[in-house]
Amino acid sequence: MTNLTEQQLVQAYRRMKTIREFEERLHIEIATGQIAGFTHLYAGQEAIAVGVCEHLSDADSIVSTHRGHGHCIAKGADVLKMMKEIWGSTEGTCNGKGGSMHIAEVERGILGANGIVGGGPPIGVGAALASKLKKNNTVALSFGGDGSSNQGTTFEAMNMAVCLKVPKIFVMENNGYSENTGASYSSGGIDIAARAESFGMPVFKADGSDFFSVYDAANKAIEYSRRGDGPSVVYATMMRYFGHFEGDAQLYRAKDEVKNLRETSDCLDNFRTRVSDDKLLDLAVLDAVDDEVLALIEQSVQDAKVAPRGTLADVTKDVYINY
Amino acid sequence: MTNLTEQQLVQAYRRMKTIREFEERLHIEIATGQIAGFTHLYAGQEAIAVGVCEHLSDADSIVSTHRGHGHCIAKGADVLKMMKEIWGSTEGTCNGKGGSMHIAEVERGILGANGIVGGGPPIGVGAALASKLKKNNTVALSFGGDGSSNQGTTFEAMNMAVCLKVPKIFVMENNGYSENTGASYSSGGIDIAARAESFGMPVFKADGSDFFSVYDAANKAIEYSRRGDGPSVVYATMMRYFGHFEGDAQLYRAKDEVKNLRETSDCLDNFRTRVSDDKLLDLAVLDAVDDEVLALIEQSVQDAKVAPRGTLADVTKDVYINY
Amino acid sequence: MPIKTARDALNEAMFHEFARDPNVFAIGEDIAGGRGGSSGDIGCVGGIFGVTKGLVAEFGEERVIDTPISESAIVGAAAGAALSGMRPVAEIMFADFFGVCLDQVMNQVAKFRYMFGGKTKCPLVIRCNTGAGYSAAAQHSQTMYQMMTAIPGLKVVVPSNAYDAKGLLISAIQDDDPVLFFEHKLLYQSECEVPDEAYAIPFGEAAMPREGEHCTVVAFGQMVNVAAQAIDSLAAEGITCDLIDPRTTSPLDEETILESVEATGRLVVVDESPPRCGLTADIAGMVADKGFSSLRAPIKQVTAPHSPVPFAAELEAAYLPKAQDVAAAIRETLK
Amino acid sequence: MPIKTARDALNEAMFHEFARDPNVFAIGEDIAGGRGGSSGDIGCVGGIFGVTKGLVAEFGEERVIDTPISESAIVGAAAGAALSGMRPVAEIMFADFFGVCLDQVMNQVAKFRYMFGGKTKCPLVIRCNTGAGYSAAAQHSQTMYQMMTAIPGLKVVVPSNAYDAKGLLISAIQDDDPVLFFEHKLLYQSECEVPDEAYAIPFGEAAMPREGEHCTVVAFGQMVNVAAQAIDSLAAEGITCDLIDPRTTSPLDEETILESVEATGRLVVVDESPPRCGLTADIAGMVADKGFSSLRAPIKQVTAPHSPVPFAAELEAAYLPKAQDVAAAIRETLK
Ligand SMILES: Cc1ncc(C[n+]2csc(CCOP(=O)(O)OP(=O)(O)O)c2C)c(N)n1
Ligand SMILES: Cc1ncc(C[n+]2csc(CCOP(=O)(O)OP(=O)(O)O)c2C)c(N)n1
Ligand SMILES: [Mg+2]
Ligand SMILES: [Mg+2]
Repeated sequence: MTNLTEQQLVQAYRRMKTIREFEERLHIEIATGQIAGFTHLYAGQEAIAVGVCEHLSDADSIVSTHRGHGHCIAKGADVLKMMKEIWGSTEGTCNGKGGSMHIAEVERGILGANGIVGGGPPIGVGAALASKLKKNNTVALSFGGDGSSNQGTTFEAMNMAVCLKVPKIFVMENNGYSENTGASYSSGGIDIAARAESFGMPVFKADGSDFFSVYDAANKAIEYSRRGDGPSVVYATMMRYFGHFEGDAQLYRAKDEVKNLRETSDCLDNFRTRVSDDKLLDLAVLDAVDDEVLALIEQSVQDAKVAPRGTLADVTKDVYINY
Repeated sequence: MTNLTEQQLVQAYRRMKTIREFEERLHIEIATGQIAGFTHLYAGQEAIAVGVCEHLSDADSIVSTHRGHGHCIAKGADVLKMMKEIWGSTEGTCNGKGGSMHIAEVERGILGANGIVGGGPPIGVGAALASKLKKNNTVALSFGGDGSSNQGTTFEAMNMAVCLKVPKIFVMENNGYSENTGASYSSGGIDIAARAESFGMPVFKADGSDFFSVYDAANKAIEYSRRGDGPSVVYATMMRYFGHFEGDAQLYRAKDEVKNLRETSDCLDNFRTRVSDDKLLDLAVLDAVDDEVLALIEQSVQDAKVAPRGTLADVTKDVYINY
Repeated sequence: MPIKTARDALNEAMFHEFARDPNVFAIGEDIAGGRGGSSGDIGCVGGIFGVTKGLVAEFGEERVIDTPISESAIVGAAAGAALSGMRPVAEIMFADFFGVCLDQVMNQVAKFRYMFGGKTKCPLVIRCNTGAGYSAAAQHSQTMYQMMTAIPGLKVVVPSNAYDAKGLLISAIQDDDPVLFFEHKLLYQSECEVPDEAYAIPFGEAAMPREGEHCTVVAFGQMVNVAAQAIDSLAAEGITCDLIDPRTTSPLDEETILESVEATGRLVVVDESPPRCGLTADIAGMVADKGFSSLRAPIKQVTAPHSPVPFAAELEAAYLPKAQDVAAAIRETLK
Repeated sequence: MPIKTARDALNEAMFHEFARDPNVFAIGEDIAGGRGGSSGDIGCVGGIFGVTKGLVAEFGEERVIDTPISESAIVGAAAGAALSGMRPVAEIMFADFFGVCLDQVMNQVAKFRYMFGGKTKCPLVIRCNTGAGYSAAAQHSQTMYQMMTAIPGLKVVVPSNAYDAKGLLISAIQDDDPVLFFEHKLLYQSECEVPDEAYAIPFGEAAMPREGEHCTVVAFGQMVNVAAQAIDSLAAEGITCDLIDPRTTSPLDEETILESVEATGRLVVVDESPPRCGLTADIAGMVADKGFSSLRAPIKQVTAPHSPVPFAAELEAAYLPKAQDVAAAIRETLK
């Protein structure tokens, strides 16, 4: 039923769990007022980021969104540095310059979270174009939400990718909302995956609460693009567990929406059920992973709290390479 | 076979012929070096502008493109003033401030030619939104070429029109080229009408060399939007007779492309054949129109050549209403 | 007079103008909020800083229009509606997002009247939040109003307090030219006395929240408050200053600035934008020409550095001009 | 040395860099031309002003990439490729079209390195034509480089002659930071001596095409030639001037300007952008601070008016700063 090795399964679970705990902990820490800025939590949608990124190596690239923690962790970003970045330390991923919305590890193929909705897809086309020109068999992905599918830049990127026939995968994450507005309203009730299809790209749909569903869809899309057939699309649906950003009162959501999601559509639960039903893994292995992840997150927060902060001299550093 | 009155048929022919002669004459005049700037001629595509605009009153609006003469004349713009504008006179449509790419008569529902590819569709959504809010039963149209269908703003406008359910008609004119690039290349060989369809809008297709075909398609689209069902699309194909702009060497076109078009797909010829075959009009009536149009164009050029030009004092006028 | 936050003052201005003129409507992302949501609670947001709160309940869904994330289409929709006789108030959530809709602002809205030979008008307002101070990082903290001031055809408003915010927004909505209205993130919570009734503050007339004799200080938006703090701190040293808040950067009240410099002979200009091609240079350059003969010292500009806005709170604080920077610049001019 | 047009000089620069570095590629609308056309003549255009002519024949279709009309995707594609180790040279046909792709330029390209903590680079060039003089009207005649100079993270190049154009474009392509390269429409046909071989002109080093004693004139791009004409015309009156062509507006060679003003005591700044928040104010403001003690007269700015660019040839000519305007400003400083 699945051709994933045990090691791969454990890694997938570990990454989903790491994202989950990273976000759950941030939710708590942010409430204490220690973390500045806008933080958009990904919890709930972990299966999408991980289901997609498990197909990638460091040589492949992703471009993420404002809701980027999940994508970055799934692509292998350094969690300790990420936490420090979010706390604003000079030891963070971006030396405290970027924060939650701009986590990037370019040498690991993470071309940045992105605070501009629709900012990422054109950049992903460029990374894919580099793959094509270098003929190095890599692919590039960009993530985007239902909301971002209304931004003109997303369409331009899709058409450009088709025109230039680059190995680009558009991951469309429909989580039902763009900020406080329902996805169905924003698109006049019309299926947003159809937009991608209208450019002639194959669209592979997945249940975003099910790692295996996403993994399979992503496999097809990435294989299609990697073998040189041009861009493709992964379309996955799953709602977020938290507000649009931390501080969002979520009055646009029905009272029990998240409670129900957590009970019936949790990707970690689904994963555990599946691997146990299909006897793919011993659940005790995953319990051990849970402990390790919790310890890692605890450490990351302890480290971040005491990590050094920048000073005036740092402000004007790294605007240019030379000037 | 057609429910157009004789008077309507003559008016349609007159407008197509006026556009044609306006453009043919400009082609000659521009070659003499008297006219400054970039001029994009519409000749060949007349049936599209006229077939669409014959359904409109002054209270309906259009937003045009860089290739705007045809749309403006079809919507009833003052031809004498247009010619003066293109010559740069203060008696021109825009007092010499706009030129060919910015002809506008807002009180007649002409919200401007537009030098920015994709600039018009969002503006058309706004005009349609005004129709909806005022409940005055008017509609708004924007024209756009195959090239403009790749600009993000066009997609945003389509989605916004669907979301707000405004009486907006998108007229997509596929003339096979955006500047020196073939339409099939720019869209990766994929049907550009499908894009509009993917937003859930009905698309009515037409042969852009046949007034009656366009008239019928536009009728359906405009009726659909006017009765409150939301935005719709007219998709018409027909190539231009001249270069992208006057001065274009057209090396991207096969040698006989235009010659063949003129011989086999001319909208004026097609119109004459149809009205004569179907006994809708006496061709002598159209011959008389031809004479009138030629006289009008001749007059417009003579007037334009001697019309007054602006001075320094005009430069800073009309930037603001008050400042 | 009642004390109100600028958020409430702006909200009142919207209510006044919506009630006065049925052609006024608002359009933007989440300016009502909740459409298509599972709770059905439409109007639950009122814009991310609450400026349009309550409008939809009072004036109905047709006049308070939530949109997809499509800034070009938002501005375009406002533009087309304005050409068609309406008076839209569009909201672009963050000033930084002019990046995705500059064409509509710069090449369309700003130029219609001119390109069309003065035969039309485009009366719209685009509101947005501006500036740093929220650790919102490089893509959500820019000022942008300096770039917009460079564009002929636009009027640009940068209020520094709740009272002005209300009166200037009312003027903006009543103005027949396109107006960009920049609300600083730190402005929303700032409070002062604000009348309940409607009032209009004319464009191109500076305010002078401090008067003094030693130096003229011109500051924009949030920096007016920083400069005021600096000036107040200098009283102990016997230094007093004129503080000029232009309120609108386009049109600009040159006269008030020049008159003040004529009296003080010294000028410090303060803005939180980076230094290049900004408003501080704009004012300095203007005075170095028209007020040259009055000048008794170098004109000092206090700005952010030539760098994007950093995320970390410590770095952002270091990035922003502070009262001590302004005080130091004033002292410099008196050396 | 051979005489060449700037168009040819720029074309040579492209050929040199394409040959030198296989990671260099070009992307834009019709930079080859003819793709998808019925003649099959690919490469028939070479950019609307011919700067990329012949590249596709020499270096192949993979390295000379025509695109749909999608400026955001063009800049985005260049950006992503640059982050991935390539050296793209993108063409945005007219500078005015930064309106439809400003986000990618301002919020992405300019800020990557900073936002990512200095751990990456984005070596790309965006070429575009700029300026008025073609009766191309309000949406195809803007300068835009003043607005781009305001954006930290970008380097901005504004060549005034064929020799500089070549050397600066070579530097731009070799630079590790993002560079915007503005080619004036009237520059393309202008001629001077240009070596056949490759050479690089460093950024941030002004040229001084005229030297004199009475006044310092700083001018940008095409206006360097207008200013030179003005200065030459004043020789008859016994007036001589330093003429400074900064060549790059970011970085800016402040030193050369300040040294000159120290000697002359007078400054005129010339640019064809409108007056507000532009480069003339930028230079004037800088000198009114750092060069204040040298100044013996008001600093004069010669600019276009605060208006869009009009279409009609007569109006456009009236709009643009002319040699006599510059001469008048110089005389003013000597009163
Ligand atoms: C150009 C732009 N417009 C608006 C915003 C403000 N904004 C940030 S996230 C967001 C909603 C995005 O929705 P979606 O793409 O569905 O992603 P999600 O938040 O659901 O993950 C909005 C409107 C922005 N950051 N950029
Ligand atoms: C944003 C923008 N990009 C590029 C151009 C340059 N340009 C003018 S017309 C044109 C081609 C337009 O093609 P299409 O939409 O098919 O219209 P057509 O010219 O065929 O009528 C281009 C690229 C422009 N004016 N605006
Ligand atoms: Mg979403
Ligand atoms: Mg076309």
